Amino acid sequence: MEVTFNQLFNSSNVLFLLLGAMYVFSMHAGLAFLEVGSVRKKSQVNALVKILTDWGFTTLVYFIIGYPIAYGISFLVPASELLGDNQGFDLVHFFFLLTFAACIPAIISGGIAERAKYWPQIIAGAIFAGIVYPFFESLVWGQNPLLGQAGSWLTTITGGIPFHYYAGSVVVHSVGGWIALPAVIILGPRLKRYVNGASNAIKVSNIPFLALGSWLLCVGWFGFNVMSAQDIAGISGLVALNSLMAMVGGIIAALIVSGNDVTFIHNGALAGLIAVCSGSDVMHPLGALVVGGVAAVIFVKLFHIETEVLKIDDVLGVWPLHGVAGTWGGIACGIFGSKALGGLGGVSFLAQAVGSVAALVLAFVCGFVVYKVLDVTVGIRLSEHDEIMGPDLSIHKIEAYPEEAL
Amino acid sequence: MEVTFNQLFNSSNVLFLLLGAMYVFSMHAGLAFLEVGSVRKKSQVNALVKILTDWGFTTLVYFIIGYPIAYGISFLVPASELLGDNQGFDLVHFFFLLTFAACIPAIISGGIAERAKYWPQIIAGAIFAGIVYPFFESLVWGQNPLLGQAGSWLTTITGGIPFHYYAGSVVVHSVGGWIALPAVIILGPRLKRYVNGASNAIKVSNIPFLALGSWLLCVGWFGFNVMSAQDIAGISGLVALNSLMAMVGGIIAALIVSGNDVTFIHNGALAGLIAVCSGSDVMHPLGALVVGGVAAVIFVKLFHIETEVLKIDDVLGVWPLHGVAGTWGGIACGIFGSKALGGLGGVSFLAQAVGSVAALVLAFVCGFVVYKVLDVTVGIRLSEHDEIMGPDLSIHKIEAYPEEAL
Amino acid sequence: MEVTFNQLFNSSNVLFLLLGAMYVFSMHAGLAFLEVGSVRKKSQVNALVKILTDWGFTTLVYFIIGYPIAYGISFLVPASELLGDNQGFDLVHFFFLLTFAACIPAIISGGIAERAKYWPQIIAGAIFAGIVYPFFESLVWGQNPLLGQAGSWLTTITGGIPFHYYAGSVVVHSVGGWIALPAVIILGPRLKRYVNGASNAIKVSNIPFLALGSWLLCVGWFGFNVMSAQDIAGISGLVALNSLMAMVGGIIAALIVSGNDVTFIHNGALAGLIAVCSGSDVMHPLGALVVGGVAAVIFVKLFHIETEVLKIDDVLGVWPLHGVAGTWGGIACGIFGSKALGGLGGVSFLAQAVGSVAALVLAFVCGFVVYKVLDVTVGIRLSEHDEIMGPDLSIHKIEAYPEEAL
Amino acid sequence: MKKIEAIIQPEKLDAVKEELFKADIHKMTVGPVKGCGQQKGYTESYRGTIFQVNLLPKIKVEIAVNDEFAQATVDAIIRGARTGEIGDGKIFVTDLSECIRIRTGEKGKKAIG
Amino acid sequence: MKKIEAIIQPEKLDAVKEELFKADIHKMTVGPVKGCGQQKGYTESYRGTIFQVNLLPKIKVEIAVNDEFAQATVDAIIRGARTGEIGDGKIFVTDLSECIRIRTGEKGKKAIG
Amino acid sequence: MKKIEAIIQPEKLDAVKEELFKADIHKMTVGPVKGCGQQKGYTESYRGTIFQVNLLPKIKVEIAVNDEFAQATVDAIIRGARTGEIGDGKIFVTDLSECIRIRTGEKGKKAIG
Ligand SMILES: Nc1ncnc2c1ncn2[C@@H]1O[C@H](COP(=O)(O)OP(=O)(O)O)[C@@H](O)[C@H]1O
Ligand SMILES: Nc1ncnc2c1ncn2[C@@H]1O[C@H](COP(=O)(O)OP(=O)(O)O)[C@@H](O)[C@H]1O
Ligand SMILES: Nc1ncnc2c1ncn2[C@@H]1O[C@H](COP(=O)(O)OP(=O)(O)O)[C@@H](O)[C@H]1O
Repeated sequence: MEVTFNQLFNSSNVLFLLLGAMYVFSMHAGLAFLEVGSVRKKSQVNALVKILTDWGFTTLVYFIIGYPIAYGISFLVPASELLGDNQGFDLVHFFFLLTFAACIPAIISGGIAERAKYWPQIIAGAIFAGIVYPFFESLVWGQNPLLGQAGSWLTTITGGIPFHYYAGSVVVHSVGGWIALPAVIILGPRLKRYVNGASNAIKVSNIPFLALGSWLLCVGWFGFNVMSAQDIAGISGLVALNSLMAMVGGIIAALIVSGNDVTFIHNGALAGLIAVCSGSDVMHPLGALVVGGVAAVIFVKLFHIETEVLKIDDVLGVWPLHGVAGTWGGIACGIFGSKALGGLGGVSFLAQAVGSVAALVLAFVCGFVVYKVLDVTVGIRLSEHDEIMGPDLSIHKIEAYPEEAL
Repeated sequence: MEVTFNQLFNSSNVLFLLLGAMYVFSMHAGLAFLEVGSVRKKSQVNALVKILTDWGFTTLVYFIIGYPIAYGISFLVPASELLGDNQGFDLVHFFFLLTFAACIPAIISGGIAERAKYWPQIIAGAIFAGIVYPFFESLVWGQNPLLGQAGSWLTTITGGIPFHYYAGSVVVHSVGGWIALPAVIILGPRLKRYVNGASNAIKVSNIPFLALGSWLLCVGWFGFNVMSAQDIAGISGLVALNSLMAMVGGIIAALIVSGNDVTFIHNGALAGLIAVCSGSDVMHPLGALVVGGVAAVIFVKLFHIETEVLKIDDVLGVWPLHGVAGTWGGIACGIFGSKALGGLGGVSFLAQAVGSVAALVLAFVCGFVVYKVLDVTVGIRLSEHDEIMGPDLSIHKIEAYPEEAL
Repeated sequence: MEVTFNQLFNSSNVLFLLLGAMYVFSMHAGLAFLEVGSVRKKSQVNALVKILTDWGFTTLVYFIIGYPIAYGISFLVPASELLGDNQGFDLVHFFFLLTFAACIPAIISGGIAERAKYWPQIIAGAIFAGIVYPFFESLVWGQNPLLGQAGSWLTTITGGIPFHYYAGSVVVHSVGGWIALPAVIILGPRLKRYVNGASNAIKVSNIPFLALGSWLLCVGWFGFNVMSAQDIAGISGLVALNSLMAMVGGIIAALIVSGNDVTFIHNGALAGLIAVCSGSDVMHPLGALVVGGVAAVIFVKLFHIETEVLKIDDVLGVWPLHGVAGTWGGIACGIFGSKALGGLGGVSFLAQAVGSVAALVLAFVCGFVVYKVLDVTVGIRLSEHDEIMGPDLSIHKIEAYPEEAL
Repeated sequence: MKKIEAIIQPEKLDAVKEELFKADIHKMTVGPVKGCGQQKGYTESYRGTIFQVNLLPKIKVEIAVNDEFAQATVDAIIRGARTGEIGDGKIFVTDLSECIRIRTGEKGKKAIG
Repeated sequence: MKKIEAIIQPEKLDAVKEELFKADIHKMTVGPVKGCGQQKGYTESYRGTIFQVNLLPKIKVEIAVNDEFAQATVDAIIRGARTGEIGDGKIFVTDLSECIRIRTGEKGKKAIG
Repeated sequence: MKKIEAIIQPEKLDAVKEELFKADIHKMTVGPVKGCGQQKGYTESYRGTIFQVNLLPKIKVEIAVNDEFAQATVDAIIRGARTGEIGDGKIFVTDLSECIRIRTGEKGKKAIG
């Protein structure tokens, strides 16, 4: 068979995005194990089921509603049309973007763990992944040129420079984290988490599983960021190196600030990776190191303030981790992307600030509305009895280690 | 160094199949952990050893006997000839096909867990991976044009359309699952699994490990299916999307039918992926969704009938999962691949039915003969004492958590 | 956008090395879990923290000091220069080589587990990854042509044939393993490991985690070896097949020699993979099978001699595994790479022996000096009280399963 | 009042529970222990070193009863746990001087059931 | 001397410990057990099969005290463990005939505290 | 008959077993517990919050013996478990009113060994 250059290019492109999609898909396993390790034994099964089934429902809604909203493309045509003349590149493109959308419910999951009802959360996740997220996506990457597109509305006030994003600091992580915040607040803390105004920290169950989750995320993240080029010809080694440096900045900063705390160190790596996404293609590696380090410090400090001072029982700390570190990443891109700091330039601080704040406001408001409505209608919280039994037994009728039950 | 187009094409091709082989290899880790989680603590070590050493022996027999049977190619020539002029593409091709062959003993392993002797099973696995499977492979993909090849015998009765396969629903999964059925029957149930005719279900040990196994399989499956193109120029985004949709169909169907049972949900994803393999390149994504969903329902219902009504102690449910869902996948390709249902067409229901049934008959008969002979000669079952001690202690002289032994 | 051949080639190259780097990065998770499973419960957290933070510090020192030493390239220039005109290929090249350098402290970690202080080990790791390893690297692969480069000094005594290496049997594994030996000796055995001259083996905690670590390493190793081509146009299917065969040789030899011992089988696979690295591009697959099998036998026997006869408490057996099997691999390349044994030829036994011995001498001496100096200055061993409490509690103030603490 | 402590084979717990329920004894406390007795242990081997393991997994069942139920309890346990093979276990009986129900503060005979 | 054995709800361990410390009782031995009593169990379902689980997780606290401290100990446990709901647990008291401190070889009253 | 219960340091179990075997005592039941006494606990910290942990891992060894063996058993345990440091543990002795071998139904002195 004679293979043409075009064929090879298209094939390489399909492979490229497929690998990206597979890596980000494997990150969902990472999110699952991060949650398994960070909750009590009686909530481990629930963590696993939530992540996998949220993935399932997100696929359906994003396929049918979300993707058309974001990009105006529908898949309800015969398979031959779907394939197109580029070996089905559009289909792996969908798969890749889906893996981002599916992060939204998976991020929220970690905040509301151990006490949320199952089905209301599935509904909420479907609304976010099917409508809210694709809508914001459309404003940044998609068919409604408001923020991120060349020539979008934002460029009219920033001297022509749109909101710069590479991978998803803002679009994925900060949106997920800022939706989770109202969810956690409306849900309220786990029973006995705060007793008479005093904090009574609840211990995590399994550090090795938590670390496994973190490793799956760290490895997959290079797919998340590098494959965000969305076209193999746009691949950039700088994106890979910056991701690495930000992760390392996060690891070392968390180590120092937390006094060698294993959970903070493994989450610090993630904070760095979350923050670097947006500007990973324009910053200098040393800039990325700083951005990642700052993100980890933000996470360590803010998690303490959130859970100990503000008494918000955000189990995995998803608001400081994904929400605030994501926002920081969006803004940092406007700082460290500049030529003055060794970056490639072409970014506007104003554009980054506007885009990042727009995302958090949209996310917080939508999150608040959706959870408030669900709370007053169907209720989003397990009964006290079910929470004491644990979601594993009360929802799934099984324990994580069934053989141990007598 | 000047690089030519041909060099880049060959290189990309080697990389493509290598990645496929690596993903399917990692699925064996998935099969190992799926079994670790699904057996009792006293059989976890055995699960791990079986999968890894079966892999070793399969590599040897497939290298020396199997591959020559299937494709008429021998590797007993100097390394320089092996390399060829395409950078050793044939060698990664062998690696990729090996990862399929090695699934056969790994699938059976899950059915006969906790009570089978070690060496007889190694011998059985070597026979299947070295002779039975390659022989069937030769009829479908290889040098004996009976079913799957253009112009094979089957095309004479189906109006020219051969048995359509893409990846291994039928060739790998249904063959593995249908070999396992007689093995499980001849071996008999675990001690006290059925007491006076009443079922006495034995609890699994570790849901997180079971889920880890399922995740490894789900991620790797995209390599299993997409790299089944066996040539980068043949890559198809449709295969990826259909795999995704079938997996999601399996997750959601299992969730609903099983009443939110974590083991069924994680296995439901696998049922969907097993069923979609054959027709993943010709079906419409919504067709794949249905195929996957049906596969999961088959698995959930048939597992119950098998283990509770027929009282066949198939520990991981490998017959309904790999066997029957695989057969369903082979047949479903003949239905949902048709243009009428949005597919690409070019498939024949008759060809699919004949091919799928041929596989199950061959597998069942060979499985029965091999295990019966082994049973009456060397014996395939642990002594009662060894089974009570558990295979970990009686075969491997160690427990899964040695520090806990006093 | 019109894409040129050059663009596609550069892009494919960046992708190729990035994948390699990601696989080797994931092997560090493998090293972490191998250690988690092989130590007692009270040292699991420490294992996880050591591997992840060693990675962080290694990245920094290799970026700033090591890479310039090895290759004379500095990254302290603006991002635009870093990118170059090949889409940042040099940056992923750095990432890939870093993943090798970072193996050094990660290998040592397994030998000194359960009783070493945290910070002195971080310092030692930084010295090795920042100076010692890059210096040796420069002699083999880098800017100081002593051993491995065409035309290097060694070729003057071997008839023009330099020290052949492909991936890192010698440069990475044997250097790591031979540095670890003096570290383990200076540190001394764990408390009560040898009582009145009698060996009192300490049991491992968790076989499934140990096996998970081994699987992560086995899968990633195909990236370690194949991507060592460092250029997609140099990819070789033979490297993949030889890696496979050596791994299988290691599995089967360990199975037989150890009497079906699960820890030896999972480490035997690694011994095979370590030994094959150097000559994986020149040996015949059957040669690789033998090389891997011999490596596993070396490991099984030597581990026994080391820990039972010589009473060196090398917890994970890193000296026989990485050190000696690595040296064996370097030498074996000079034997099995020859045309007489079906290999591709072009290797010199003398060159291999000299290069392999040079590596072990350098490593042992540097390891001895660094650990001796640290020992007499800051001290490298935990206090007896801290060791009894376990490093998890005494260093990290947390247990691996915090919920279980009452 | 008596406290009855039985050490049984783990796989016999279900049968013992069943016999106890049949004998109308519904309250008990159960925990995993390891034991050694006439039943000999096994050897483990790890990385070539052989370990003698002589503590085997057992289940301890504790039941507090009024004196008149003691015999019935012992009998039920024996019915459930006996296989006739070494390792079946032992039953130990001690005097209980007081029993208090935490919920109500009730004491003695009334509290036990 | 008395040996006091209390079976309590797991989530009450902290409160019980606190009450005991307040009552100046600082020595105890604690372990996880499973129990059944008036509190009913739950059903698990695994792959479609339903299991009746009637043993629920409990904590056993054991405290050896001199006779004059027995009542105070029982009272402290009750204060910490009582919710008034089924499942609160039981306290069992037995006579202790001897107590020895391993470290010093001291016996009886002097050894217990 | 006596029931001897010893709470010892986990790392002393092997030495205690050895001393017991030397003293011809071969039957025992062993389990993991947590204890607090004079030995002070430790602090854990998780995500910046500090926890006081005051229950340390211990091993409980239970041995039922005929009266004439009680002293020898206690002595053997002390020989195996004593280090002279705080945390060595305690031995508690109670009277045993009955002992039954499940396998044979034998009772009392004959059943215990
Ligand atoms: N004297 C004893 N003291 C403490 N535990 C005992 C004693 N005798 C037996 N046991 C417990 O009972 C279990 C079964 O004892 P074993 O002698 O093996 O059974 P059998 O009496 O049926 O031969 C032992 O493993 C141990 O846990
Ligand atoms: N007679 C008994 N013998 C042994 N354990 C008992 C007995 N009665 C209660 N228990 C233990 O106490 C726990 C609580 O008992 P339960 O009857 O549920 O509480 P309450 O007395 O508050 O209703 C049980 O799960 C069991 O472990
Ligand atoms: N009065 C007691 N009641 C119950 N358990 C006790 C008592 N005294 C000691 N223990 C147990 O013995 C263990 C060791 O006690 P500790 O006072 O630390 O040792 P030592 O007596 O050697 O100083 C404790 O952790 C606890 O488990």
